[in-house]
Amino acid sequence: MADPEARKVIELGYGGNERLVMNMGPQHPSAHGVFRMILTLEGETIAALDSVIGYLHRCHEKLGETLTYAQYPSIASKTDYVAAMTSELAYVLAAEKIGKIEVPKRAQYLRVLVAELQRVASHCLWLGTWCLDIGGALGGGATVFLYCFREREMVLDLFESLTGARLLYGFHQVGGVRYDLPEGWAQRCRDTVDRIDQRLDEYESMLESNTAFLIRSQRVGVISRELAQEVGIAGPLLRGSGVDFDIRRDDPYSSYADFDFKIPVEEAGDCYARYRVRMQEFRESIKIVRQALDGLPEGPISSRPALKSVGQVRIPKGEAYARVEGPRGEVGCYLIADGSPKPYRMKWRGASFSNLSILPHIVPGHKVADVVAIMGSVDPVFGEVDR
Amino acid sequence: MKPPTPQIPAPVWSEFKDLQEWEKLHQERPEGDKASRIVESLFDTIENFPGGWLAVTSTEKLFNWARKSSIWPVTFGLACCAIEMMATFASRFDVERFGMVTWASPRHSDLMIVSGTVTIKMAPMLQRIYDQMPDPKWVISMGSCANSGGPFRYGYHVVKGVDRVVPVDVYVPGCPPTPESLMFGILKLQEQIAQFQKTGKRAEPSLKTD
Amino acid sequence: MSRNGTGFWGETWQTARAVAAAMTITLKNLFRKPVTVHYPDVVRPYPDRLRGILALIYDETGEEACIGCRLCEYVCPPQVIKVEMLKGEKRNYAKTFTLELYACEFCELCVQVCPTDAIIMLKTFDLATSDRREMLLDKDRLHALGKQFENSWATGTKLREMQAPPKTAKAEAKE
Amino acid sequence: MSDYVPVLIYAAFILAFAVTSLGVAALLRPSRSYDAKLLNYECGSEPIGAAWVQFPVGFYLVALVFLLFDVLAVFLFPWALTLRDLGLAAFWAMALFLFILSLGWLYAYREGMLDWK
Amino acid sequence: MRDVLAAFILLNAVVLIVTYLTYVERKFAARMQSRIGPYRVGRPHGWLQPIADAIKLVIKEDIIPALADRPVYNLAPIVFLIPSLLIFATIPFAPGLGLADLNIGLLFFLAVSSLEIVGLFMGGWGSNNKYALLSAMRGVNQIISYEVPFVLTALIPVLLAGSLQLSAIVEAQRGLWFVAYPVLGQLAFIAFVIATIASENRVPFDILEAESELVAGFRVEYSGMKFALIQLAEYTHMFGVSCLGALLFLGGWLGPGSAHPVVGAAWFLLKALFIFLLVTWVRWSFVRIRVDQILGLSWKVLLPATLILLMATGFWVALRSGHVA
Amino acid sequence: MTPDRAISLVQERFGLQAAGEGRYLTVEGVPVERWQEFFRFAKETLGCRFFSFLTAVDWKEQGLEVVCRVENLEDGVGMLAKARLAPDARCPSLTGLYRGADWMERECYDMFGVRFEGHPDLRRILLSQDWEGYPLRKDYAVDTPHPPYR
Amino acid sequence: MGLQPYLILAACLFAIGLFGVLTRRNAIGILLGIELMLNAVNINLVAFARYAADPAGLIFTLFTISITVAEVALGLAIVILIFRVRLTVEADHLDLLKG
Amino acid sequence: MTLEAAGFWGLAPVLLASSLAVVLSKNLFHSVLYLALALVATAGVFLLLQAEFLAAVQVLLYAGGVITIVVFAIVVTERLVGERLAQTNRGVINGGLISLAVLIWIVVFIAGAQLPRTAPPPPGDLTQAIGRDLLTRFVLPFELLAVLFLAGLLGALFFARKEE
Ligand code: SF4
Ligand code: SF4
Ligand code: SF4
Repeated sequence: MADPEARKVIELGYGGNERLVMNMGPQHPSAHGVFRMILTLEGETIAALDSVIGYLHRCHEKLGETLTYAQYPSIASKTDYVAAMTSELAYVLAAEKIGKIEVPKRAQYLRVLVAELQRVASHCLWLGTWCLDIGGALGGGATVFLYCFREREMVLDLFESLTGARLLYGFHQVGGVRYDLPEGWAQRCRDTVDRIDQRLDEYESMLESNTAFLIRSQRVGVISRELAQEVGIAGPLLRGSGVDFDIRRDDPYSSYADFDFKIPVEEAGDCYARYRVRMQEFRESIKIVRQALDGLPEGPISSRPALKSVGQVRIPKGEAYARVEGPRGEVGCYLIADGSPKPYRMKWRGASFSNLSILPHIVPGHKVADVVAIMGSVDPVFGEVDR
Repeated sequence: MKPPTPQIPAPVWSEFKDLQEWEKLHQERPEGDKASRIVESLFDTIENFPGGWLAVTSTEKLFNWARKSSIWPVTFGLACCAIEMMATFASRFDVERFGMVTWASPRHSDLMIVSGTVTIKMAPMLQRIYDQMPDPKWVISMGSCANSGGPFRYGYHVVKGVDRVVPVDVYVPGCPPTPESLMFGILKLQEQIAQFQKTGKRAEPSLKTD
Repeated sequence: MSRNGTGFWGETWQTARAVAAAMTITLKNLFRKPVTVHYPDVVRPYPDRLRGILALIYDETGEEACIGCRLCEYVCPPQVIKVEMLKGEKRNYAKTFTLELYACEFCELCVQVCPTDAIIMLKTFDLATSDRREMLLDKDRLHALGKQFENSWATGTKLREMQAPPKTAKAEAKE
Repeated sequence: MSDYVPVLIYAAFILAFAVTSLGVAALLRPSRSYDAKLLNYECGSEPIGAAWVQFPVGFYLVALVFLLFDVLAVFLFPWALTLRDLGLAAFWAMALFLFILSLGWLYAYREGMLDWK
Repeated sequence: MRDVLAAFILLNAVVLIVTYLTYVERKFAARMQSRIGPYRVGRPHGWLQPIADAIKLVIKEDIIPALADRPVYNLAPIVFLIPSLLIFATIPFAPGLGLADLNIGLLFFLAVSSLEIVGLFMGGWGSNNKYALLSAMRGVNQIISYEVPFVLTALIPVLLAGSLQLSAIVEAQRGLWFVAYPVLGQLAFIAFVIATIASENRVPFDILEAESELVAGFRVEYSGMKFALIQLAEYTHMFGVSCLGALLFLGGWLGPGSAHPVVGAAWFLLKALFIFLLVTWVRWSFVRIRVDQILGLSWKVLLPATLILLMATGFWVALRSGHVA
Repeated sequence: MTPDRAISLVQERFGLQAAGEGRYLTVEGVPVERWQEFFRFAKETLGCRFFSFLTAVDWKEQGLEVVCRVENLEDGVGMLAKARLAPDARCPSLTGLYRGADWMERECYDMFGVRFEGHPDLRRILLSQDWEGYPLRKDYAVDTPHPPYR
Repeated sequence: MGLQPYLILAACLFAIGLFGVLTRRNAIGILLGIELMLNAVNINLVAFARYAADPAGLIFTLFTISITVAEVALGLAIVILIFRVRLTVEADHLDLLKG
Repeated sequence: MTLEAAGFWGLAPVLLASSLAVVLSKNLFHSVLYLALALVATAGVFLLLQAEFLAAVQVLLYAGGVITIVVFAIVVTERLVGERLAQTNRGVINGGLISLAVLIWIVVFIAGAQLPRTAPPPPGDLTQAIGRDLLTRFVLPFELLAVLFLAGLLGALFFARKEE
């Protein structure tokens, strides 16, 4: 066998008469990026799964050691590219934590604002792609997908007029943020979230009580509380398994303590529970966005002088682990600074990496079609898995 | 009102190792995809008849029109750019207006949009998928990563440009390129396909001089 | 088949309702105006701050604004800018200025650091090409692009002003 | 039987259509094959193992139940045609037939064969 | 000679209609999704799109995988195409406007369309591809599971009309379309639409080509013209079943002014299009359900339901026959 | 479980100084031999059942250091523990305790070459199986070429 | 057209089926042969019914067709059963009596 | 030549060739496909014999049903790779001789028999007739058939059932 990854599968359980070894990915419509599952099937039932990742390993951690604190945030957004705002935030938070840099209140509120908008955009993408997975590209799934993208575009428009980019923003910097709100942005933002709020009802009425949808998602891919913690999955998955934990509330950063929001928790641990959690998060995020817009203080957006040269940001020796609650869960950045303009070591704790590693534990025993649903409900972003 | 700036020799692309390699690769890339032999010789004969060229060119035109009007891309996302690619396929930008339908299987597709970073682990896979597409086929390299490795081009695990793996027809700049710019690239590709010669030679790129 | 204890008929009823709901939504959307932008015919209005391709501009006097200070070269994360300085009498110039657009990540850092607002971004991306060499922008090309397309809002000065902390904080940070 | 002559001609036309279109395509299309192109598609990876493997028996069981009802359907056709003339007697005859056959369905249902593992 | 001409015209008409049906579906789906759909190829509204697609597929390379079972692989599209086109032989478009109005028209339709399984399986098997094989297995399973309810619902109009001849069935609806029969008609029609969706392999029953799992189903390896033929066959079959629905339940060509064949045919096509769009509408509003659930739905719900429906209709018909035994 | 109690427990059981920053503790210099024992203690006594991440740091001459973070979600106590490795870069595996350690350790092996003893399936995870070298070590240049693609 | 050609055709079919039954190694192959033979029988039945102008023959054929289907199903089920026990469907190896 | 004769001479070779291919084909799956062809051709023969209902039944039941179960039986029993799929025939010569003998015997018998040369005109709508007879004259065999068929299928289901 030429393929070293394949050899392992053979060991895992190939060889039975009724078994078929099937690849899913890396180019697969439902692989959500470049992920390869090697499934061992018994008919339609999965007997074993080996996942192969790393197809998008872009050397983030090594590059992070060669780029300065000023340069890296724009690349940090490329780890979790669906929620670029949060991964940037994790990086700058870590640097600020070591350097004990204060961030002005306005910047903190802006960070919250964009992070929550980003969560809305990211969940839109998740809902769309998930429905695409379970619904088929030539069916209702595609319809929901396109609707979700339509709504996501509105958020992206907001980001575009704020930062000038649609997907990867480079919005945060050590000590604050780089862009202030343009004229009339707040009002547009309000309109947009109102609109999305309405559209959410539409999705829900399309999906929520839909038998076809329910039988595809309920009791599929159940993650127990124990397993969830041991594997270290985070975010909506963790909360879908009944663990009431959210960094925004339990370890608040960037003035999250000022906001009033609920943490949705579902007990069932199946795909449907995760769906419910995310749908409620949508609403909570919109609530936070509104609060942030209402309470946005005036003032500077950065506590440090504007960036003028590459080595301007220096962080004293030290180390810190900073984490934020991204749309996919705990995005953490473990930074070791040695006093130079570049970090000595940087480690990304990608939420998707941990979330994805749940797959081998829950997939076997399901049908092929369920893998797709489970995979979609995990919502991995491969930039973050492979880094 | 160009001011009297000092006359400075324009930099030549050949100073960049990356581009030198690109040129080499570009010259080495395989001959185009041809129509079947019989048709070709048939066309050659027809062309010899008086007025035959008319028939040949109009058939060629028709074929090229069909090719360019129904470019079916294979759904193949690699990284961040793939998200923008999806946005391009979605309602707001709707490339189906150009007649594009995405297909999951490379066997049904004409176009591969390489959207994102090609890593060393991914490159053989990518190549295989490209190989498995039926001729004639095209490749759009979308975004800086696919063009040259982009922000990660100094990384150990990143291929410096997808053109080292498969021949590329159109490069779209951006990180990620906005949907408009991808569509601009697609239009560019359509222009190119319209000139797809019967010999199968792709339209030679020409260095533009401003 | 029954899941929620509603029994067969309850389930059937629920299914029928769901069918109706889903189909109503799609029907509703059938009569909504499509959101599609007819791209090549109609261009979506770009926001002011769009971070498009880069260009060099001339200053008010009509001279090229770049002084070849190489700050942008240093700050660029993927190191796509190469500048050679040409010392002049009154001011300096960039002798050569190349930008490998095919590797740029459009982070706007170079714009931000430029002391003379020489390098800016444009409100367009339409530079797709079939020749990778074309995406190596030299100085002339960059200047030409700056004249060709609409500039976006950001310049170094504006960006720095926007981010500038209040005086006291600045003083503290200087310490 | 002469009714079927046009059908036959039509079938011949369909066949001709399929064959000619394939033939024309064979003439016009390029063909440049190499090993990698002829490899089976499996999402870009090299295929592991063969596709022609043994499947679980559930497939066969469903097909059996299908046969049961296929036979039923076959007898339903003449029944449906003549029910008007024959009246209730025929109805009860078929009802009994149906009842007997549905015992097979019941068995399959009970044994969980319709769950299709 | 007349037959030859008729057959030729029928074939071309069907192929043309079906080609444009793909276009209609694309447009319709696009509008449902806030999009526009084909637009720029042939203005206005991209009406040349199907032609361009067809030409492109003709001049596209055709790959035969090295491991494929070559004869089976090559023949599959043809075997798949023939039944789906052949079903039109017996469909009357208007009174007297049809190729052959067979005595056993409906049975012919059902028998011929059951042959599709063979082509399907040949395609899946011949490709020697895992997705294709799995999809073919699923597909055959699904088709046979839904064939029974399909036949049973199709029998209800037969019971009511007392004939297998499609034109006779239509004529029997002169007073009242079968879909308008109280309760029975509507239920039967709903069951018919469900079975139609399933037999057409549309979402929510499209496990056969479930892209998100099996990439493109049994045709994953097909390219170029063979792929075009398979697509054509699928759409043709879809259209055929829609036509059947129009004949069985919606009164075929009946409608104001239907005495004239052209008007009748127009009515008929309109009704067929209605069913087609109905199915398409359902398709674009739903998510797919899983294989075992699909089969369960068929065997445990749809089959008993249609059986009961059929027997109820039968009882009614028998009661009315007057020969109370 | 309060942070203070956790600090004293660590002190008591392992004689290690746990530096606390709020509710989050850092324990430096866990002896490699007691690595597993330490985490069993963390899981069972401190209730840190949530596995956050595991990685390593290359301190050049001083060798590798393994860093692992676990957390008690109920009480909000986090624990970051570090252990210096001998030059042979061997470390006991935590997979028996935390199933999430599986992929993390594989990644760590992939990037640093730390050999986790007792790991059921120690393969490279991100890079391909035939990769040479351990990229995140400091002596590995970021642009080390890898034929044939560059 | 008389009855004779049909009967001869059926006879040929029967003989071919018999040949298959006798020579196939594979149990499923043997069943295919039997199928052919039964098919020949059906042709005969239909032909006789046609020339006797009696629908009874047709009904009889209908019955045989149905029974054949059941027979094939049963045969294949037995093959599957044997396969499960012996992991082979080669007729040569199927000496059930030898245990 | 009448339509019937033309049809017969067109179909007979197809039927014979495909049946021969069924027994001779090296690949079991191909055999099944040939069988499908043979069955469809048989349906054609039925058509020639004015039994259009039976022809349709033949296609529906055999080509739709039997082929499916045979294919499924193959798929669930064989590791369909390599040699396992390849079919060899044993005792070809003996088998051929025996079948040939049987064939000759039957043909001789047929040749000697007194057979009608022309068919009577078909009596109206045969499908209707079948229905009528089936539900009146043959009601008992009809129900018995159900029992028999059910028994057969239950047996099949029982045998093929997945063992626990
Ligand atoms: S070019 Fe930019 S957006 Fe595209 S893949 Fe690379 S980093 Fe991501
Ligand atoms: S935008 Fe960023 S990547 Fe591009 S040239 Fe400027 S600094 Fe470099
Ligand atoms: S563009 Fe600006 S920063 Fe760059 S060299 Fe010129 S003056 Fe300096």
